[in-house]
Amino acid sequence: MTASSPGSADFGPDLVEVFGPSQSDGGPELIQLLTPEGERVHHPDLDIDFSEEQLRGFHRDMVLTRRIDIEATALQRHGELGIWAQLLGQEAAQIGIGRAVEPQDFVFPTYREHGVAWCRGVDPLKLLGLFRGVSHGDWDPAEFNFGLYTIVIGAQTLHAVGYAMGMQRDGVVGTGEAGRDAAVVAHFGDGASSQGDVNESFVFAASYNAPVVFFCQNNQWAISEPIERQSRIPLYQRALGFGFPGIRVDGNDVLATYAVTQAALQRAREGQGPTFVEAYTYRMGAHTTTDDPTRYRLSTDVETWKLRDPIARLEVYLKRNGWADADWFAQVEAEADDLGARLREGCKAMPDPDPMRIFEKVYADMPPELLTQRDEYAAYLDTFEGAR
Amino acid sequence: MTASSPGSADFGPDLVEVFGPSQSDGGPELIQLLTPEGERVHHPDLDIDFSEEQLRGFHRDMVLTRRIDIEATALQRHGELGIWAQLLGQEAAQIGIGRAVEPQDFVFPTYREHGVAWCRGVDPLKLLGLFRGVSHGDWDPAEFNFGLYTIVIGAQTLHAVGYAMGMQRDGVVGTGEAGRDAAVVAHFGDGASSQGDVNESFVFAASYNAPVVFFCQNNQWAISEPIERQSRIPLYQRALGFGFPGIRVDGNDVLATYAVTQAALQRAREGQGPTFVEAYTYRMGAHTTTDDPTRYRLSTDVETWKLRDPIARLEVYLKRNGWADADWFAQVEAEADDLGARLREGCKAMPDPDPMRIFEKVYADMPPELLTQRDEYAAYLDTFEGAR
Amino acid sequence: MSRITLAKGLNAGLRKAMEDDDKVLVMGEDVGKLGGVFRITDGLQKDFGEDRVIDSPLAESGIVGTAIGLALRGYRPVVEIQFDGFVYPAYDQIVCQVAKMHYRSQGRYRLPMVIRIPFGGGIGAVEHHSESPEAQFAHTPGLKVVACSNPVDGYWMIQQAIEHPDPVIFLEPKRQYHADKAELDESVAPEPLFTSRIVRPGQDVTLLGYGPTVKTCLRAAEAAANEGRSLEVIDLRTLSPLDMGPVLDSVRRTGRAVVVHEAHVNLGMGAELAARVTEQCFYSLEAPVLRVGGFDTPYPPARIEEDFLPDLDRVLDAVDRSIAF
Amino acid sequence: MSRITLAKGLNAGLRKAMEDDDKVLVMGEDVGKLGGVFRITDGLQKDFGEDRVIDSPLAESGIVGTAIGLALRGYRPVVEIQFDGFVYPAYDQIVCQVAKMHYRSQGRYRLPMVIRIPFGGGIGAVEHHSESPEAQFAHTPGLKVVACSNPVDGYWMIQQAIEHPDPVIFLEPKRQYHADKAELDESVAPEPLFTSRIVRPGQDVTLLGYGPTVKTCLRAAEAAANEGRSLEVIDLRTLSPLDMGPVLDSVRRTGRAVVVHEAHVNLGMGAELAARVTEQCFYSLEAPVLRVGGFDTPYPPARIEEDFLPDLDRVLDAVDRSIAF
Ligand SMILES: Cc1ncc(C[n+]2csc(CCOP(=O)(O)OP(=O)(O)O)c2C)c(N)n1
Ligand SMILES: Cc1ncc(C[n+]2csc(CCOP(=O)(O)OP(=O)(O)O)c2C)c(N)n1
Ligand SMILES: [Mg+2]
Ligand SMILES: [Mg+2]
Repeated sequence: MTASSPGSADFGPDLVEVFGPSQSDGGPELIQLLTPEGERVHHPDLDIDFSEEQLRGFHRDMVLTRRIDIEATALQRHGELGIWAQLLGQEAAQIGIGRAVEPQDFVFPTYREHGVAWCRGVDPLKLLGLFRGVSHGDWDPAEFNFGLYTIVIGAQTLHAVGYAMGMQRDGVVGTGEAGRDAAVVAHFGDGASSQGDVNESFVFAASYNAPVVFFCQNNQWAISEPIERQSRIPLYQRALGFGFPGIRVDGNDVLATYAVTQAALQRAREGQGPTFVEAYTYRMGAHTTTDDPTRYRLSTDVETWKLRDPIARLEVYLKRNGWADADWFAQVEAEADDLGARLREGCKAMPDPDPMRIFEKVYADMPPELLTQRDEYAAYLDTFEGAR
Repeated sequence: MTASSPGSADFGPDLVEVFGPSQSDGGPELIQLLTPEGERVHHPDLDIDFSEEQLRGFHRDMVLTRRIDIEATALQRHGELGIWAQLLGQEAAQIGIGRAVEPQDFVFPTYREHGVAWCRGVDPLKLLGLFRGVSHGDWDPAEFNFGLYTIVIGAQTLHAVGYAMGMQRDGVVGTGEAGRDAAVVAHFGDGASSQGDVNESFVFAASYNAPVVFFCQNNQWAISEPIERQSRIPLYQRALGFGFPGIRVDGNDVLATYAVTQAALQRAREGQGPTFVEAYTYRMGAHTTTDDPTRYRLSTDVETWKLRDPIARLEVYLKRNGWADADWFAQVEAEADDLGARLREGCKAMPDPDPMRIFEKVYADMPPELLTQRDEYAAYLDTFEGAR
Repeated sequence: MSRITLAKGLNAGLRKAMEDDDKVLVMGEDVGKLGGVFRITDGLQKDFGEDRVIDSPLAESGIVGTAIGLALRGYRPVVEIQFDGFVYPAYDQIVCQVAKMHYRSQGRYRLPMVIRIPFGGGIGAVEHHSESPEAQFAHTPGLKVVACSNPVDGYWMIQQAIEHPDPVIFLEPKRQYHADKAELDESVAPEPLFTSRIVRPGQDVTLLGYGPTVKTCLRAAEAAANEGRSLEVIDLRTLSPLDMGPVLDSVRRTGRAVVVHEAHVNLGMGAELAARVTEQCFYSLEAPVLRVGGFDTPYPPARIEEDFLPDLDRVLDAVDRSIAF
Repeated sequence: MSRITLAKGLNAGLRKAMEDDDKVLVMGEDVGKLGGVFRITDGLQKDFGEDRVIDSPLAESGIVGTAIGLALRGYRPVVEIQFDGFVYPAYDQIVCQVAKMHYRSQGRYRLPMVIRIPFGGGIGAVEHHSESPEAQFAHTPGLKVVACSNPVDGYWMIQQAIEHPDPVIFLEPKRQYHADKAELDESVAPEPLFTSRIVRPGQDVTLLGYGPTVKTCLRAAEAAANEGRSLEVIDLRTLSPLDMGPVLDSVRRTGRAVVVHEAHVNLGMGAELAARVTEQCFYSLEAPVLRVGGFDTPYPPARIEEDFLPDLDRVLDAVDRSIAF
C-alpha cells in the first residue's frame, strides 16, 4: 500500500470498516421445503400443510409443462416452429408461482413462462403459434390476467409496476378482502437483472410501494453468459439496494417456490409493497432451439443439475408417502401423450395468417395512408391471381 | 389478515424473518470529521492529520467556488448567461473530492461540478461560456482529466465505467506504483440514482471490478422532487444491491469528504473495485436560476441548513485553532473579489461564436452534403452584407 | 371567451380532460407541486391529488413503462417528458412497446396514452433542450404524432389526444408557451385531431409548417405579401398520419411547396412530404419541393441558434428559389 | 483467394482489425465463447483474450455507454448489438452521446467506435428480430451509417469502419450472413468506405438498394433483362453521408428511380433519396421517384413476413409503374 499524497488516510483491510460490507451478510439463504432427494424439510415461517391433491396437482402440472416443452422442441426440429424457448428444468419455479397467483392477480411474463401460462389457462397452442410465427401472441391478456410474452428483455417489469399502481388506484390493495386484494407478478431472468428498465422498475415499485412480486428465475445463464457476469453477489440481494426485501428460494422445489411466492403475493396484496423472489434454478435445456450450449457450458454441470430435477424429487416424495401410485403416474403420462398429440396436430394444422392481416390493428382505426397501402397491396396480390 | 387459499402460509409480521430485511441494517452512518459547530471529531479508520496549509487551502477553494457561483448567478440575472446551475451549499462535497483526486485520475462531472472543475484547474470562464451559450464545453478534457459537463442525467456514469475499464487495460490499476495507479470519479445526483444508466453503471463496474468512485451528491432534491421519491432507504445502500460498498459522508464537511473519497479512490486505484460515496448535503440555492424553489420546499429547511454551512464551520475551526487570522480571510476575500471581477468582465467580453461554427466539428471530416449546406449558408449570409 | 397563452391553453385542456374522465392521470418529473418546469400542469396536483398527478422518479423509461402498465389497467396516462432531448431514455419503451402493443395483441391491448413533449429551440438553453425528435416517432408505425402551434389548438388538441384510443406523441412548441395570446371561444367546435389546416390562403407557393414554424411561415407570408407575393400557409398539425388532402390540393393550385421545420433536414418530415407531394402532384409541380430546416449538425450553442433555426428570411429565400427554379 | 460468406467476411475483417491495432476491442452480449448468436465474432476471444473480446452484462445502454468511455481512453471499441430490435435501450447513448461528443467538445473528444447491428428480416424470427432502424440513425447528425451487402464488402467495410475516426453505425443484413459465398481477393484494393457503387449497369430505370435489398434489386434486374428491360442497380453502401454522385449521375441517365428498402416507407431512406433526387434532377425525371419498402405497420408475424418485405415482384411492379407514369 502506498501513501500517495500528504495526509492520506491509513486505509487497507481496515477500511472494510469504513465502507461497510459489499453485500448483505447473512440473511436467509436458499429456502427449501423438499430436498433433491425428495425429503420434506420444514421452515418455521412457511409452515404449509400441502394436501395430497395439491401435491399431485403440482406433479401433473410439471409433467404436462415439460411435455409442452418437449413437443415444442420437437416441432421446431421438424420445421413447424421458427424457434422455441426451452424451459427444461424450470418447471417447479413456474408451477410454484403459477399456482400461487390468484385469479385477480396479473402476471407479466417474459418469453419463457410456458408453465405459468399453463396454470393461467392459456392454451399452449397459442404459445406455439407465437414461436411458429402466425401471431405475436394470440391470447386475451384480460381473459387470463396473463400478459403477452415480451421479447425485449426487462421491458415488462415496468409495465408490471404501472399495472400495480393502477391496482392501488382501483382500491384493490390492502382492503383485507380476500379474492379482491390483488397483486402483480413481474417475471424476468438473471440476465435481465442488468437492464436499466428492470432496475427502474425496482425504483418505481419501492417509491410507490406497489404490489409487485419480482420473480427472477435465475437459471444461471443468459444465453452464453454465466450469472457472474451480471452480479457478483446473490441476485436476491439486489432488492436491498432499493429498500425492499429479497429472498432466494430453491427454484427446483415446487413446494418452496409455491410457499414463498404465495407469501410474497399476499404481502403485496396487503399493501406491504414489493418483494424480490429469486428462484434459483438451472436451464437444463438450451437457451432456445437455435442455441448451442456445448460452446460455453460443461456437460458435467448439466449432469449435476439432472440430479436436482424438480419433477423427480416430487415423484419420490409422492411415492414414498404413498400419495401417488402407478395408476396416477400412468394417468398423467397418458394425459401428457394426449396433450402432445393435440399440440402436434394443432400446430401443423395452424394456418398461416392472411397476408392482409399485416395492415390490421396497427391502430384502433386505419389512417387513410395505410388504407391506401393496404388496398394497393390487395390489388397487387390480385394480379397474381392463382399464383399465390 | 386473510387466508386466501387452501394451504396458504401463515405469514404476517413473522415473515420479515423469511424475506429478510428491506435494507441494510446498521452499517456506518454519516461520517463526519468536523461538526457543524466546527468541532473536530475523530474516526478510527480515517485518521488524517490535515496540515494547516491543507485546511486553509480547503477554505480558500470553497470561498472561491462559492464566489464563482454567486457571480454566475448574478450574471444570469443580468442576462449574460442563459441559465446557471447553482451549487450554493455543496462546496465542501465538491472541494473534498476535488482535492482528493490525483492528476492521473479522471473525473466525469454532471453539470454542477463547478468546485471540482476549479480544483482540476479548469478556468471558470469556460463553465460560464457553456451556460452563456457560446459553447457546449470549451475545455480540453485531456488537459485537466476532467470531462465535459453532461446534461442528460446519468449518462456520464457509464462513460466513467468504460474509461475505468480502459485504465484496467492500460495496466494502471493495482500496480502499487503511486502516481501511476489511477481511478475514475463518476459524479451524479440523488435524482440521477433512479436512471437506468446509473444502475447499469453499477452493474458493469461490479462485473469488471472497475476502478470507479461513484460520488453522489445527495442534495435531497431533484428539482422539485424530494429524495424520498427516488429512494426510501439511504442512498448509499444502493451499492449493496450490486455487491460493492457504499458509505454516507457529511457532504458539508470538507474534511470528511476528502478523507472518505481519498480512501475510496485509493481503494479503486489498488484494484479493489468500485465504491459508492453518498455526500449528504443540501442544495441551498435553487436548482438553476430558472427554478422557483418556494413552490415546493420550506424556507425553514433552508434556514436549518444554513446552520450547517460548509464554509462557516471550517472558518470556526480555523479561527478557534488560530490557523487562519483576519489577514487570511481578508486575503481570500480579496482574491474572491478579483475572481469575481475577472468573471464579470470575461463573461461580458465573451464574443458570440461565428455562425459558421455551426457546421464545424460535426465529424472528423466534413462530408460533401454538409459542405454544401455550409457553403450555401455562407453565401446566403453574404447576401445580407452588413445587415448581420 | 378569454385570451390565453399556449401554456394556459394546455393547462386548461388538461384540467378539462381530468374533470371529464377520472381515469386521466398526469405523470412525469416535477409535474406536481412545481407544475412542471414550464408550468403546464400548474395547479393540477392541488386539485386532483397525488394519485392523479404523479411526480415520478427521475427515469424516463420508467415513466413511460409504468404509464403503459397504467394504461393496460384502464387508465389514460398523460406523460410529460421534461424536454425533447430527454425522451431518448424512453425511446425503447415508446417504439417497441407503446407503438407495438396494439398490433402485437391484435387490438386486445389498448394504449390510450399521451406523451407530451415540449420541443424545438429558440429559448437560449444548454444542450438537449432544443431538439426536434418528431421524425423518429413519425417513422414508427403504431404511434400517432401531432404538433400544436397556437393556444386554441393547444386547448383542444390535448383533450382530443387524451380521448383518442391510440397512443399519441404530443409535441408542444416550447418557444411559444408564453409568447402570443389568442382568444379561446369554447363555443366554437374544434376541428378533428388528425387534420391539417390552411391558416393563410395564397396562390403562389405553399408553405408547410407545424409547431413553432407555423408562426415563422405566417410571418414570411406577411412579408411576402408586402412584395406582392401570395403564400399559402398550412399548419400540418398532424405528422403521423399525415393529412395529405389539404396539402395536395394546395400544391396542385400553387405548383410549388416549401416545407419548414426545425428538425434536421436530412430525413426530416420535409423529406417525406417532398416524396409524397412529388409522387402525387408530379405534373403540377413547377419546382421541386424545397426544404428549410435545422442543418444536419447537432444543435449548436444557444448564441448561434437563431442561425441554425429556420427564420423568415430563410423561408423567403427558399420561396425565391422555388419561384426562380 | 477464398470463397467466403458474409459472416466469414465480417469475422475475418474483425480479426484483421484486431491484429492490426491492439486498441481494437470487441464488446457485446455473447460475443465471447459463443462467438455471438450469429458467430460473427467466432474464435476471437480465444485468440485475443477476454480483455479484448468482452462479454458484457445484458444491458445495451451499458454496452454503448462503457464503449464510449473506452473510446475516450483511446480504445476503438466495436460493439455488437445482438439484434436490430435491441438497439433501442442504447438509443439515448447513441444519439445524445456517441453522435454529439465530437461536436460538443469541438473535436477534442474523438469517438472511433463502431456499432454493429444485424438488421432486416426474412429469417422467420419472433418480434424485434427483423427491424430496419437505419433512418433513425441517419437522421442524427454526428453518426455515420453504412450497410454492407456482400461478403467482400463485409470484409473490407468493417475494417474501414474501425479505422475511421468517427463513430459508425454498421448495418449487416442478417439474412445474408450465411447465404451466398463470394470470392475474396485481398490483392484488390477496396473502394473507400463512404461511397456508393453501381453493381449492375443499365439504362431504363435506376434501382437504389442497400444491405439486404441489393440482392433483391439484382434479381429484379435480371428478371427485367429477360423482358428486355435494362435496370441499373446501385448499392448505396453508405446511408449517412449519402454519396449522391453516382445516384444523380444514374438518374440523369435513366430518368427514373426506385428506392428499395425493408424499413418502413414513411420517413425511410427512400423519402430522403426521393427528395434529393427530385431537387437535383428535377428536369431529368420522367416519373417521380418511387419507393418500395416495408409497409407502415409494425413487423408482422414471420409467416407473412415475405409479404411485408419488398421482393423481386414488388420491385418490378414499381419499375412498371415508373415506366408507365
Ligand atoms: C433488450 C434485449 N437485448 C437482447 C436480447 C436477446 N436475448 C434474448 S434472451 C437473452 C438472454 C436472457 O437471459 P435471462 O434474462 O437470464 O433469461 P433466460 O433466457 O435465461 O430465461 C438475450 C440476450 C433481447 N431479447 N432483448
Ligand atoms: C435524462 C434527463 N431527464 C431530465 C432532465 C432534466 N433535469 C435536469 S437536472 C434534473 C434533476 C436532477 O436531480 P439530481 O440528479 O438530484 O441532481 P441535482 O440537480 O440535484 O444536482 C432534471 C430532472 C435531464 N437533464 N436529463
Ligand atoms: Mg437466465
Ligand atoms: Mg439532487
